[in-house]
Amino acid sequence: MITAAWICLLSPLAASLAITLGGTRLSRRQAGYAATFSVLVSFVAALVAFFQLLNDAPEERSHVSTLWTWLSAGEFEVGLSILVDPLSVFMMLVVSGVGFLIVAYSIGYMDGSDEERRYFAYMALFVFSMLLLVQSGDLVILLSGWGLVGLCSYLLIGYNQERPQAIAAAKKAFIMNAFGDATMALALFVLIQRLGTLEYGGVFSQIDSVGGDWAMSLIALGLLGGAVAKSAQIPLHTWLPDAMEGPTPVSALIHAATMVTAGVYMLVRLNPVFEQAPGVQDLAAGLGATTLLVAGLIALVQTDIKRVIAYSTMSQIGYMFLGAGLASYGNSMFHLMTHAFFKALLFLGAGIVIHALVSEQDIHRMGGLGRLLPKTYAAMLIGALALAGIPPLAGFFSKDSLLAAALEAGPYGQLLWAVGLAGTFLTGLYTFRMIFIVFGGEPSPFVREHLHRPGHTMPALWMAWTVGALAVLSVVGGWIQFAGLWHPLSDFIEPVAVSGVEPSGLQDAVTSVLAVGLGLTGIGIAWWIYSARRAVVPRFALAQQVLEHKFYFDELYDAVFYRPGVWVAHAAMRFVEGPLIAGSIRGLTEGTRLVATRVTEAQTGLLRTYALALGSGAAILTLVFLAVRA
Amino acid sequence: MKGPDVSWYVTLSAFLFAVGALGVLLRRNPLIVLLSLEIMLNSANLALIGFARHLGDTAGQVFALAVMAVAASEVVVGLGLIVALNRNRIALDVDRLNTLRG
Amino acid sequence: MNEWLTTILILLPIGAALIVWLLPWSSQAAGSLALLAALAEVGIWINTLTRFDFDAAGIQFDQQQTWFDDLGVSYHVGLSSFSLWLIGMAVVVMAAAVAYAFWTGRDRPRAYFGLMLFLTGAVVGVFSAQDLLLFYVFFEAMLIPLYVLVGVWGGAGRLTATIKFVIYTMAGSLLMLAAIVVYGLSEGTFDLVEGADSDNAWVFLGFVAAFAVKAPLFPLHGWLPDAYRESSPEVAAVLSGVVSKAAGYGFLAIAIAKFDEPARDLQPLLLGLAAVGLVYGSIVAFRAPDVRGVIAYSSLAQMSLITIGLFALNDLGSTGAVLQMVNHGLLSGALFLIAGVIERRAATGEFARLGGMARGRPALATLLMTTGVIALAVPGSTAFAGEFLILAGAFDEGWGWAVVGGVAIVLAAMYMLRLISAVLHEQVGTSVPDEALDLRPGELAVIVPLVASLLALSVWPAAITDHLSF
Amino acid sequence: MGDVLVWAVWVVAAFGCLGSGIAVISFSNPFFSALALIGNLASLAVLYLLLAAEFVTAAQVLVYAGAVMVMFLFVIAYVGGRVDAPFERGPSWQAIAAVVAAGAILVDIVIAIGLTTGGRLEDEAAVDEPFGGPAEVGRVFLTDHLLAFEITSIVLLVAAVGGVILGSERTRKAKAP
Amino acid sequence: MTKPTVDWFALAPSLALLGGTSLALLGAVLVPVVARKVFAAIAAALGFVAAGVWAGLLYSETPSASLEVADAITRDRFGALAQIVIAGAGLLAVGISYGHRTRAEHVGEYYALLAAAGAGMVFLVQANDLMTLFLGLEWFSICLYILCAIEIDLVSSLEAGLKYLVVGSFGSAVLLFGSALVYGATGELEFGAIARELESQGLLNDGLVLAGLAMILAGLGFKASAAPFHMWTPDVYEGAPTPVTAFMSAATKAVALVLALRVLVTAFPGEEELWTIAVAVIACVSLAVGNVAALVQRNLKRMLAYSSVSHAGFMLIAVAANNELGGRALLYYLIPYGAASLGAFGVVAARERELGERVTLDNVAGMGWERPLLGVAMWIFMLAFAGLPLTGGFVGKFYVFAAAYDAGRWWLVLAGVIATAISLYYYLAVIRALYMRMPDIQLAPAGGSPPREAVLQGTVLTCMAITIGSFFAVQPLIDVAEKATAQLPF
Repeated sequence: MITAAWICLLSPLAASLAITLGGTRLSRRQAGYAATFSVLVSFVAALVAFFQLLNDAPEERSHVSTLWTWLSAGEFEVGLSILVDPLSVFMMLVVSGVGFLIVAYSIGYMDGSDEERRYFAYMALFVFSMLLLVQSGDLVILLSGWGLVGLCSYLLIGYNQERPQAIAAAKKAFIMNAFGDATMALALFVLIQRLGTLEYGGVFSQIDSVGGDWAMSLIALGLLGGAVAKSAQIPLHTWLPDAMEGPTPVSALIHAATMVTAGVYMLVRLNPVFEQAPGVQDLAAGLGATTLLVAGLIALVQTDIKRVIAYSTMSQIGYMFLGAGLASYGNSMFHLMTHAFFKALLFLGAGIVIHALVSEQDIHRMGGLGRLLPKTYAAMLIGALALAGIPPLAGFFSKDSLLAAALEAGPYGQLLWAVGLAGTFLTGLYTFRMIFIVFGGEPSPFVREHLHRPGHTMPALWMAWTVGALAVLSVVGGWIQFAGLWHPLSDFIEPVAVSGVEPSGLQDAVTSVLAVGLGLTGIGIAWWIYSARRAVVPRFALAQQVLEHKFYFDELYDAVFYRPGVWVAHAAMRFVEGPLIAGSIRGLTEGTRLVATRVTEAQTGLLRTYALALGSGAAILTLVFLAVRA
Repeated sequence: MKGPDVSWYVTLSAFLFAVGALGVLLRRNPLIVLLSLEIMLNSANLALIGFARHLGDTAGQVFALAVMAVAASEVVVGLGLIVALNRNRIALDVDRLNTLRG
Repeated sequence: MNEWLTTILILLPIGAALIVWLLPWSSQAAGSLALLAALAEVGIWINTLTRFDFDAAGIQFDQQQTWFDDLGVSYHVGLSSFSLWLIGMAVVVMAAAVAYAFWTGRDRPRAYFGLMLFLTGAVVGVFSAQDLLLFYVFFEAMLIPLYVLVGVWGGAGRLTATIKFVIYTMAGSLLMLAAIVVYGLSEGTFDLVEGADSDNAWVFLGFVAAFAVKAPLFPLHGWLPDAYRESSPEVAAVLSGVVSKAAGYGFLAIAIAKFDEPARDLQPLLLGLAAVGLVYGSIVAFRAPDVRGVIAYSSLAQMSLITIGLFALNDLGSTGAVLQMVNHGLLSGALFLIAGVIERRAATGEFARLGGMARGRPALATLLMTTGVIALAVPGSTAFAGEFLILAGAFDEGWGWAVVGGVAIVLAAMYMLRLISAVLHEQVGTSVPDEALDLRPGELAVIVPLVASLLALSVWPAAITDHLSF
Repeated sequence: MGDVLVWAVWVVAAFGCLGSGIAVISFSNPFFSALALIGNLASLAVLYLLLAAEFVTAAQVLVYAGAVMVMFLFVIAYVGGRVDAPFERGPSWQAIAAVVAAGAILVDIVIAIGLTTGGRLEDEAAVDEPFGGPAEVGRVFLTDHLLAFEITSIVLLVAAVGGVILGSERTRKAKAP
Repeated sequence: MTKPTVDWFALAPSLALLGGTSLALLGAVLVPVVARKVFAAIAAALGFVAAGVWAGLLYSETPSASLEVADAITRDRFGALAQIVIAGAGLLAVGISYGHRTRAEHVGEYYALLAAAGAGMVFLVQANDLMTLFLGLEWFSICLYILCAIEIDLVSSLEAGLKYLVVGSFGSAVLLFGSALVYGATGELEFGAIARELESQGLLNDGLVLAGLAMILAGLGFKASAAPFHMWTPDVYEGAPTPVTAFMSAATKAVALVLALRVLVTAFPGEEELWTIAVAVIACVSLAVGNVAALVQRNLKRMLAYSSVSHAGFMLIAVAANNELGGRALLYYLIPYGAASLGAFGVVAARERELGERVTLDNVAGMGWERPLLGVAMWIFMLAFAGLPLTGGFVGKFYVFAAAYDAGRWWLVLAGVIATAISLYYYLAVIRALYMRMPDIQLAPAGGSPPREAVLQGTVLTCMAITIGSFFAVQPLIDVAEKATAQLPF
């Protein structure tokens, strides 16, 4: 099991290194195969580990393996260790499974790009980093994986190196995540100071001895900061829509299925820590709820197909945060998994559309694609329905149980429950707005002109079968768990994270009915406006403007952080570095030179002056001697 | 025969010393500067001889004699220099000997 | 044999320098000989590493020979665990620098390579001297070749740069000399091993002055931008990578080790200066208009961070600082050499005229990207490990220091990414000719080992942190 | 009575040497200055006599006022007396400073004399007849200060060599470097 | 009437040099013009060698100090060691002089005067009474006046000679008057006796003694070219023939400082409080003035002159320390300083002969690459002046600082440190000119390098060897200096 876990972890790294070092000796397509194969190996290894884990008794399903001491200082030690337990195995499966499909899809999607090797090396590296994140047995290793996925995200968003927008988006993503990394690091410092260790076992067993609510809240807040940044929750969410500059499979893998959900994973993984700081947990849930609402609203006005999906990702992760914050861990993880399926599906489907329209992403230039790309339409439809939570698709099961748990969690939970329900309405609305605009109606002139139908070529097949697989998963993926009746997943995770809320059957039922109803309402309105075109799109100037400016977050950060930062930097250059640092030495030398000139002016060349100096020197010396002594 | 005591002599020598110094510091003709230096050395001699008498110690007088010889040597060298300067048609003005400066 | 190892480490490059200077070698021969000597030095260091007993405390391979006994000064050299690591970093970077110069070609090769080798010897001497006066001798002996290396082989503004550099450094180190005199005479010996703890804050400040200039710490970094910009890339690499570490070493081995009480009393001052320098350097690096400027100011920030670690005065901090010194040495070396590579191709380091160099130059892109992201301490890298320990140590002394460090981490990401993008990405710069080639084998052979060392350390930073004792 | 005579001689000689000294530095013609210096040296000789330094007096008159000054006069005649006046350009800062400095030296020494411990300068040692005579001076010169005597001769020799070199013929035209 | 016993052995170094003088003078008259230069140079060199050897013997044969020749001189190791330094400086000066284009008819006299000056210095460091002090001072001074002016065709040489003569005589007069006052107060000329009288008669606050001490200090300060008595130095150093300057910078300074230390500690130990501070202040002023003024010099000789003022300051710090460590520091300092000084002027002389004009920072541009030996040597000398390691100059400064701190004067250490920092600017400017600037035009005469001056290069090489060697061989040198200072009554 340990071996399998290590193989799972290291296989993509090996592929990444091999592709990097191989350089041109590997053909482009070979690079793709190598990456895909390595992720497949990971998936198989994860499966092996999963089954081996099942052999253990539930309470013994936790194994730590340390390769070597990674870092040490005095008493403090960090082992390069992995932890194999239900939660990590579950995440390994999701990451390597979905990862495998998306990487495989990339073989088709990226075909013809002249830097495929770089792409696949990055992708493999990303899978490794993500696995490191989920498998780590120590907070420092977790943070390392955390940082490395951020790095890969940066590299892949900026994959189109020549596009300034891509590079800017990449930098933005990295820096906002670096901020999250920093707050996490601070939390870790508190832990080191209080507990002297960062190994999960050690931390969890001593967490109640941290001492002081203040310290505990600080720890939890710091960690939450990392999670919020990574999962693009308000207020650190602005990087995610921009990140859509990356190739579509990247958006699917990193910015939908895996990396952005790492925050949820962490909330669950570190639940013993967060439970010591209930206020912070509530904050997490609240942030999740806010995000799901705000993102849903913004998604209503987006015109870029990928950005619509990106905002829906934010919104869905908001659900997960809501769940994890309310201690409904099993449901959170469940939604994480189903979301990985259907969101990957949506992205990949969108990828086919974009591919077919030669990189066009504006939905208003699309239209009528349903007839031209029927299979893609079907797949997208499955994804959209799953996203909107329509039974019996995956989203229905996970989202509803999650909301039901909220209803159980006291007044605060009920408030969030209401928000979540509102979100389902929005979800239906914006998702089907997109679907109807893109696929419905007659083909637009643009489409007619630019569409190039993917033939039955090798690349197209790679894209097709992976999307198909995901479509299937989006349908059946939710069936492994159904409300209170059937919950093997929650049970499996139970040894790691005991859910704090168990909704009753009634609550489940009420929630389901309302959620599905609201979802359908949303879809209906969307149909009414965008497909049947019975009503014009309602216009509220102010709201429109606010939404199109994404609630002015970018402008706010620009005004609060970036501009003052640049100003400070300019000021430092202009007022400190120039006059003070360089100027002081210049002033000093010039001053000395001036004195020197004066001194040498006294050297008149006249011997009378010299004798005078001698004479007065002697006179003064004598005078002083006499004065001192007598 | 009791004349003025040694402090008178030394005071006088101090005056002479100051006069000599003034000469060196004021005059621009190197010849007069040399003459002033002679005055300074002689003032020291006066002090030495005065102290020799005061102490009843011949050493002071001997010192004075040696100083005379030294003064003569300096004069020789100084006059030699002045002659050399004159030969090079350099004005005998110490204030114009200022090519070396700064 | 063992007791000679340290001396051999010092004298081998100096002897080689003399041979290069005195015999009439051809340009090729001088370069190869120097490279050979530099590599032999690395070999001897590895040999030393294998013989070093990390479990034993104190100084090893030490050798003592009276120099003048009336004041108790002796030639006393030996290795502590951290000096061993710093020497390792130094000889590797020096070898890379020599190799780079050999590959690039330098005028007056005999003088040049001789000076580089001499510098190597002096640096090793600094890291191994166990007598204060001897330490000072080596400390200053570093300056002599550097002065010429910058002044003769540097860029257009080299003369001003050297003057600033030398005057600044000497002003600091002369205060140290005064401090050494006071310490030595009041202790009756100049030996670092025998000398007792002192509680004289002025003497402590004398040492601090020298190291604060050398590191440099804010606001004593006036020499830094010019010196780093005007020297040839490999000399800049050595300057920021190796020579600045003499300051860190000095803080650790002298200022902190021998002045316990003053160090504690003045800890806020040092931490404060370092914190200001950290943020200030990062901010200015973010606005610097050229490649070298960014690296230079990031060097200021990094040395400040290392100082924070050292003056956390605890195990976490000092371990992290030593690790980070090694990291930064390799990083700075690699970055400056890459800067040199870029400047060779584009004839400029200004961002405004660079860009788009990644396309078609995968080796350059990969190496710059790798080094850059390690330099910004992406979690999982060895630089992260170092910074993490440093800030964890600083946190113990007050949470504020660590918060400043956290801010600096974000800033570091900003300026490094700016550097990477400005060189590699976006539109092809006006100064970047299409025919500019990717890295040549020679350049690869120089830079790859440095980057490989960094990656190896990232896999196992405990190689250093586990083998340290203070 | 003897005291008065001695005092009178002293005062005359003192004023003579001071006055001639001032004359030396005041004459604008070096020729007159040199002549004034002879007067100065002569007055000093008188004072030396009062101080029982017969041999020194003789040397002063013969060697100094005689030989040395003659040499001076020869040189002045040779180079031609260039006329300059001490204050011809009005009081410059140099002149003022010179007066101040010289005055300060004078004041210093006068103060110093005033500060001598316990009026010791008043009691004069008793001296016997040979004091200051050639025999006594010669004895001391050849015993206690033998080396001084030898060195004096060396100094004179060196000066002679210098005179030869500096006074020698010019070989080529002088040029400024 | 007792005749004094003459300790010929103690006088041997001076006599050896006087022998050299006589030989050279004879050569000036008897040897044909072609061989005169060689002959005279060898005579002077032999004189210096013999003096050095005798001084060495004197050192080893003088286990304890004694007064000789009617107490006129001291026979001790302190003096003997200083004699060795002076003899060495003289020998090197002969080496630098050899290639100098002196007028043929005076070359014999030139070397004779050099040896005679050396003899005076060698004698002076043994002086033990005020009379020998004054006479010895005049002995070598008059020789140097003539040597400075020996290029009687050059205005600058004559100007230098006259300035040196007038200001020097003025200084001598001050010294003499001071001596007279001290003599008058104590009734003694001999140093030890003066100290005894001061003690026994309670004259420590006597006005005459104080004024006399001040004037003697001023006179000695003049010879050591300490500020504010230094103003003749740059002009004379610049105007005098370079080999003479070289000799003066090394030897005169050595004599003046050694003598100052001897006079102050043997004759005025009771006034210690007074003169240590005075010397310390003079040292600081010298450091300040010398270093600051040197900053703006373009002419190399002039710059080195100012630098010698600042070095006088450093050595006066050692004197001001008034302890054995200070004595040791002074004696040690003289060795690398003298070597570097002679060597630096030697290099200047070489360049001067090559170009036929004054050497400035501008016309040495690129010289380091054209003339590797001279360039490297100059580099080393500058480092030694600046007190950087791998040259004895560093150890010298270190000792000086140690002595000052040992005497409880930490502020002198600080002053020295600041001065050193300033001095770097101009010392490094020389290296910068030699190596980092390229000449705009080819200054060196066409047709390749000038005739090799083996003697000069050998001399410079020797100076370099001493400068570097003294860094490594500190122990033996310090041992010697320690034994020498032990014989001074601290």
